[in-house]
Amino acid sequence: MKQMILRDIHKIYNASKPNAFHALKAINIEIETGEIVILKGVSGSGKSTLLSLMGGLSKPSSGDMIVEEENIAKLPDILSSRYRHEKIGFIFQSFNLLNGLSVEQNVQAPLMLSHLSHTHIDEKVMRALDIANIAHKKRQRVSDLSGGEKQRCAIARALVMNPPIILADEPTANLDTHNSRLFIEMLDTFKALGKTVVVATHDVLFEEAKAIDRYIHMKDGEIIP
Amino acid sequence: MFPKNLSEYAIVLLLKDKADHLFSFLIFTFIVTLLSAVLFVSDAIQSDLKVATLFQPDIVVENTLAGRAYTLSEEDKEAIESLRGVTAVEGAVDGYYYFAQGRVWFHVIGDSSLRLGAMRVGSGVYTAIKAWHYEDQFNFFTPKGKITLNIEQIESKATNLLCNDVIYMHPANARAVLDLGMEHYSKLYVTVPNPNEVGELTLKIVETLPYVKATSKEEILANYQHLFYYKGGVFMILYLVCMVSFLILLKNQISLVYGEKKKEIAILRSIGYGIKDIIAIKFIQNSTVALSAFLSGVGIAYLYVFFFQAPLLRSIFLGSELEHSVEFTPIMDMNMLFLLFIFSVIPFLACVILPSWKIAIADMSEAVR
Amino acid sequence: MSIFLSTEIVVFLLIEVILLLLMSIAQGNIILILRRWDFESSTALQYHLEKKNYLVNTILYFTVAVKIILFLFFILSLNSLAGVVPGAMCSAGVVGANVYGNLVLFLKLMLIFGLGLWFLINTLDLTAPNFPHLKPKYWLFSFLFILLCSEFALEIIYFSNIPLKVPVFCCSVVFQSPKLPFGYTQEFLVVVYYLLLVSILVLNTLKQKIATLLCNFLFFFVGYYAITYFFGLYIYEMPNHKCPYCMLQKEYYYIGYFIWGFLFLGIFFGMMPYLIERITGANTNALLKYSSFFLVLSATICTFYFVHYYLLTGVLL
Amino acid sequence: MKTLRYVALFFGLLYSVIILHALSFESQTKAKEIQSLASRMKYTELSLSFKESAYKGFVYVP
Repeated sequence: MKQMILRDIHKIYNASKPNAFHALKAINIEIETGEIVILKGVSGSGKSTLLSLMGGLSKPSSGDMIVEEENIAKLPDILSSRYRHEKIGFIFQSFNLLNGLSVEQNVQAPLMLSHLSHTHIDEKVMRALDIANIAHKKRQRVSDLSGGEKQRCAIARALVMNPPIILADEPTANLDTHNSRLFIEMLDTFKALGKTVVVATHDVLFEEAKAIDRYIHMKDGEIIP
Repeated sequence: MFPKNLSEYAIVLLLKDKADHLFSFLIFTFIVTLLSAVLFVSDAIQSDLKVATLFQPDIVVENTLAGRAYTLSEEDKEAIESLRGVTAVEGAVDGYYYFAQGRVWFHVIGDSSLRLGAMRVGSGVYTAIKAWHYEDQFNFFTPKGKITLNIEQIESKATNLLCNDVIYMHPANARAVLDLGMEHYSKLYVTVPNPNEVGELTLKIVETLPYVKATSKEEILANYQHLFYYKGGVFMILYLVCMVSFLILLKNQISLVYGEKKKEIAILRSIGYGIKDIIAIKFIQNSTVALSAFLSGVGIAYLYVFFFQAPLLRSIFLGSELEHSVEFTPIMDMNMLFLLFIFSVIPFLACVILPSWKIAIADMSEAVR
Repeated sequence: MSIFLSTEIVVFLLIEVILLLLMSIAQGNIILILRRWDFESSTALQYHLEKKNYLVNTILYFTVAVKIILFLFFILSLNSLAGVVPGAMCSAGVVGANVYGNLVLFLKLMLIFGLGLWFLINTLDLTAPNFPHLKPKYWLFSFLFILLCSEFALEIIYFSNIPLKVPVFCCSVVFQSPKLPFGYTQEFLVVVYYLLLVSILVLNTLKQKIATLLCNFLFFFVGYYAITYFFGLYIYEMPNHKCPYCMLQKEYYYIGYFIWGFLFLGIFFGMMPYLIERITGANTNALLKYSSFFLVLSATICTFYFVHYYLLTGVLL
Repeated sequence: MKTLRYVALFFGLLYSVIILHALSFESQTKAKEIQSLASRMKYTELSLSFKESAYKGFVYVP
């Protein structure tokens, strides 16, 4: 069953102005449910732009993106935020955590939009923390954590809503090799959980990961076969 | 109406960046405290005055030739009594005695309900003379020699507002102390049964005795009301303070849109918070700040005025040299508080709408990268 | 001192100015949205309009809520103005100080109804994600916006023409019995009042929206005259004290707020279902329940005073 | 809702202290005393810090 279909996607930054930049040209991708895909390519090849389109963070200039039979290319904010909230778990290069808050409060953030009772929320948060094995640092403020721990907190936050799709943008760029390997092992847990994962990276460590099903190479906004 | 979890998280976020909101919270609380403290004090005094002026004579006649106080003679009294519409004229003896050792003036008032040789003293007077070891007697030094009167009773603290610096004694003693002749009066209290004629009679009295100043009851009450009519003036002046501080709040809120806050909002948007949710969070945060600022402002003002007797503010209202322990009766004028609420919380929230919206729709894809 | 110096009026007008400013910002965006709104299109302009739509929504939610609070505050300040305006014992004198008074009050009431209608349509509009009723909603607001501006202008004229030196007539003069329109006698008025009330209740249960709209509109006037000229006497327990405002004061335990409040709420919920259905086609029969509830509540309070007085004294005023 | 409850509790406490203080203040006795004084004195003036201006002009010329 197709998790996500991208048909003829174009992205042009500041389209009408003279410094128009054609970031993505005619992208066509189909991703199966539970597939783990790596977007390889040098920085500036449009990997991050494609990922932000997939995550509903920004909108394509043209083309369609079908996720679970719904075209998310042209959604108003209400629907695109709901899509991000329920369908997408994003892991950023710079972790993007709320520094002033504790790990638990950060991971709770997505659940606060729902009307669940406290016990439900705590239960879900604990489950996500356990999967990302950062539960022992639950009370600690995020700013006092190490790089690896911050990454695991970001992973927990991405998992807390149990979304079908996980997107990771250069997840290992700020990590040392030990934590990078840990992240790669995390891909196995994602596979076990049946998540569809798309990782944009140019880190060689990903070569030897077993869990990866497909590599997509990108260059100057195009997919090279 | 607001989802429970979202408002809880809004408060968590509010407490996280306390620094920004603290600034607007303190300004807001200060304004509300200042405004309500002034209102409480002026209301408290007004309510005491309302009771004190129940038995105010209809017309008070004083002899003020060339702006200086002179006595009124028996003829003046008879002249006024002869006027139609006047039922009774009562002469009163009062004046000021300079207590040289204490270097302070006492207000001596004749009170026929006292027996000769006895006097009643205001608590302010008592503390002043106690400093010079006058326990139950007090000597008045007059040109004609020393007069000693024994203190029969000290007026209760409750009536301090009216008699803190006053000594009541039998009119005869008062005349001796103030060196007044038997048929001289310092004030004449004229009672006029028909209130409509009071205005006419004051004019008639002034015509018959040109050197005299006659003030009707209405004027006296109006003077008191005007003396403490701080509501109008206060609001006009302090509204400017409000406007200035709200502009500061506005700048403070707008500065939120840039820098660190923008990134945080972008992070929240990236994990699924819609524009509507961000606006809701901002609204909850600001209304909690505004409401708690208003409530604590009024609370602090109440404690300041009725618990600690408004230490600084009282001197603006009562202007005291002598230790002036007037106790303010606690009065909460609900209309004024409702007016104050509308007047401060609503402009504050109105000022916050635009910045909140601006921060909510800021483009997130760059900020999140 | 001129009327503008009294604190209530100063504060009231300044808040009105703030609201008007906010609403004109919203109106500016509404005009833009009305002209270029096309939900299906995916141009950058459409996304920009959506973002502006949130601003308009926030502002209008805020202003509608504050407008209702301000209406209450307007009544309160009219009461307190009675002390300043010579000859006025209650807000009837203040309102009757010049011809604009009643006009302002009537316009304010109509606006509260209009904004209430807008508020209901807006909540309906927000439930569906693609803003189905956006265009009618904003056309309605644009119409209300013109009324709001005229209301503000009227208020300024009204307040500046309040005579502070010349004593004004208050309720005993303004509301004499011969003033009853169309030659109503009191008994006839009461009969019409109860008949109309019962018919509205019946229509509400039968969900006849258009009929209950008309009855409620009629009930608005009948209710006003019945309360002022008949039930009011039993609240004040005086045969000639016919005043709709005096019952708002402290000595009658602010009962006026409840009587008038429930009456207006009942009529509001009675008139809204038909209008909402015509504008948005949504079914809002639930509101009719509230209408009957509030009308019955207001009627019970009035009848309680009437019965209580009659049982006590056995005399009909 | 934990923090909101603490804030609500704080204000509840603050205002109950205020209401208690307001009720405990025997304003009735104070009003009665002022009234008794006023009934004896009739013309009552505020003893506002001895009103310096009044003294300077207050000289009894025999």
